[in-house]
Order: sequence, then C-alpha cells, then structure tokens
Amino acid sequence: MNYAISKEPIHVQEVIDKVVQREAGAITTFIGTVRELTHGKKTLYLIYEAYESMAVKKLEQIGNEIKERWHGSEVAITHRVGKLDITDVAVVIAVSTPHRADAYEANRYAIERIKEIVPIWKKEHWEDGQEWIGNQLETVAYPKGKPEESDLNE
Amino acid sequence: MNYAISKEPIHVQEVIDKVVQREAGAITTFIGTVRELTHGKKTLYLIYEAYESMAVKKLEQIGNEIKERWHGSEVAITHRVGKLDITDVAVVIAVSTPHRADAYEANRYAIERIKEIVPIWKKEHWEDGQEWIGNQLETVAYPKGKPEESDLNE
Amino acid sequence: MNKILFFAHLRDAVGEESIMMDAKGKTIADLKQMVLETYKSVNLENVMTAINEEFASDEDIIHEGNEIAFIPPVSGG
Amino acid sequence: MNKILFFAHLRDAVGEESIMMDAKGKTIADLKQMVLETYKSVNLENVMTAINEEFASDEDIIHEGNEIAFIPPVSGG
Repeated sequence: MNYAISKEPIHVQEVIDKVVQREAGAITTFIGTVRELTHGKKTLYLIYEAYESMAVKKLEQIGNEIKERWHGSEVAITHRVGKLDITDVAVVIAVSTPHRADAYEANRYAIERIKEIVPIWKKEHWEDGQEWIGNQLETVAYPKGKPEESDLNE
Repeated sequence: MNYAISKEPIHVQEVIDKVVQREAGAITTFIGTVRELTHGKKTLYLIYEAYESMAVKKLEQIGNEIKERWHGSEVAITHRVGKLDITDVAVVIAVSTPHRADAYEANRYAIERIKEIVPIWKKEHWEDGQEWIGNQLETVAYPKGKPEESDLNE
Repeated sequence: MNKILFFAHLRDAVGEESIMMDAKGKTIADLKQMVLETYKSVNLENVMTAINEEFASDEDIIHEGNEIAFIPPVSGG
Repeated sequence: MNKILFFAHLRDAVGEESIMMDAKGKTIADLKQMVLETYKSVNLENVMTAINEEFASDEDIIHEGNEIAFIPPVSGG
C-alpha cells in the first residue's frame, strides 16, 4: 500500500521504492523531522495521534489528486504516529514524475494538503508543559464546521 | 564529505544522513533516475563521465551558494559515474532546512545549478546508436567560452 | 446507535476516545449541541466533523450506525 | 608543460583523455586555435574552458604547470 500510518520508524528507502518507475526521471522526497526549536521554544518530544482509517483514506485522496494533476506521477506517503524524539522522521512523501519540475511541485502540494485535510495531530512536550498543536497553516477557519469545498473529497 | 562523485551505486539514506540536524524540520531529496524514454526514444543505458576533481569542487560551490542563500540549511550531493541502467540513481541531492518551503526551493536550485556548472556528461545508448548529450537546459550558449558571470565561482 | 470519536484536545476534555450515543435522524449541528451540553469543558470551535470517515457539514443528517468523528484542526506533517 | 584534458565528445574526437603541450604564456583563445589546427575533427563551439579546475575566459593567460580542461556543455543530474 502506497499510503500508510506507521507505529514504527519509517524507512525512507521503502517509501521511495514504491514510486520507482521506468518512465520517471525524477523522484523527490519530503522528510518531515522533529525540530528541537519552534518559535524559540525547546521541544523535548512529540506525540502524534491519528484517526487512522480516515487518515489513510485522505492520504490516498491526496495521491489521487496529484496523479490527476501531474500526469505520469506516482505517489507514496507514510506518516508516523506515537512518541517521536528530536530528528525522528514524522512523515515521508515520495513522488516520481517523468520531469523534475513536476516532482518538486507535486511533492510540495502533498505536504500542504496533509496539513489541511489529514486527521493527524501532534502534541508538543516542552520542559514546562504540553499542548495539542492546532492548524499550523493558520490560514483556515471552518465557520461551517467543515473544510471549504475545494478541501473535500469530490 | 558532503559532495562526492561515486563509481558505486548511491545509497540515498547515506546522503540524507549527512544533512540531519536538530534545527531542521524538513529534509528534501531529489533523486535523478535513468528514464527509459526521452522524446519517445528508448534508452538502453547511459554512461556518465566526470571531470571528477572539478566536479566535486563545483558541487561544493553549489552547496555553499545554498547555505548562503537559505540560512540554516545543510546540503549533501552525490553524483554517480559509469554505466547506469534504467531506473538506476544518477544523482541524489539532500537539503535540510528549518522550514519546509526553503527545503524545496534550495533543492531545486541545486539540480538546476548542477545542470549548468558541474562538469559531468552523459552518453545515451539507444538500439540504433549513441551520443553525448549536450546542455539539457538548452538555454545557455557560451559565446565567450565560459559561463556568464553569475555562473562562476566568485 | 452511533459511535462518536474524539481526538487531540477533545479527547482530553471528554476523557474518552469514543462514546456510544443514539444520534439517528439528528444533524451534525444537533449532535454538537448535545456534546456541548454533556461535556461543559469541550470547545468545538474550528472543529470539523466526519461521518464514516468523510468530512461532513453541520446540516448533514446522521443515520443509524454512522460513525461520527470530531476533528480539531489537524497538525500532521 | 601543460596537461590538456578532453571530455565527452571532445575525448572521442581527439582520441585521448589528455595530452601534454607547452602552452605557457598563451591565452585560452590561442590554445583553442592550436587544438583546432592539430585535431581537425574537434568542434569547440559552446565548449567552456577551465584552468586548474576553475572556469576561465578566452583572454586568460596560461601559466607553467596549469591544467587546462575543455568542457563541453554539461549534462549531469
């Protein structure tokens, strides 16, 4: 399966292997890692939690959106859940395309979409407390209780 | 060393490992693979040749340009030489940055620069012949016998 | 009956991963009201809702057996 | 003496990876002329030049011991 939620550490090469194709000249990966400092505050570790079954569906939806928009592309995404330490890998996105410009654009699209519609949450733990982190894009409000039309599975 | 020319197959994870840092939340990789079809013509295999000592210097120059332009970034690049079959990895570029937008942009910058200034050449082998491939960007002519000022090491 | 799922800060506030509730025939807006009345410390501002793992609107009607999830702003990636 | 390096299609045309030549005091443009006269099948159009692994101009002067490379349009990546 090209779309997965993993309780175990993610092996980048395994995600890459899913998108290798004879027609592709370019593979991009995005590896999201746990950063020590955010806004000057020191993170000790993170907990990621997912609505797993829906999260897999939404990752697959993002993959399908990409394949429709960037022809000839292949996509694989694995997101980690559980406790993660600094520099641990939270997410790996691999995209292969015939031409390189597409591989960058499609990959970037994937991470932005993940931050919009995939039901996964992180709780940051600092020395002086902990907190569930909300929408990091800080651009989306849902006055109607759901994403805008463009955010939905058609 | 973060910049290398390799006669052996490249291990993507080894290149990634060179740019892992506690301050980075994002690592992008670009993996250039040998594509079977280019302009509808079927490639059997490629030979990459490098002016090795200069190529390593130029890869390092590109890394330095990136570190200057995208603060907090780390860069590693390995380019393969020798005979490569379809889907073999020709180049791996890994870039880590504190924020994800930079990781995509800096990585893209690296591959474009490689295609401008790094003395590496590929010879395509087809069923009916073979040819050294020239500048694929098809945007650069060197009437003065050298790259434009912006392409040079300052 | 319907299974109602809570995540992230909602799970902490409710104290349960999920509850069973009969919400058949009600809208999502009705269900939100019921949840707010039962769990005074719950904040449903900016919270999305899913019916059977697809995003839903406040006006959508809940059917027998539907699984409902309250989805705070996501922060994966 | 100077070591002159050829790559890609130039290597095929010259039939050597490198040659030794005394180019001290000459410009890159002079050297190109010498190479074109010696190897009739060589095409230096769009070919860059490096002196000691740094790109050089047609006007640059070659010193004793400098390593000169003729660099066709690159196609790595």
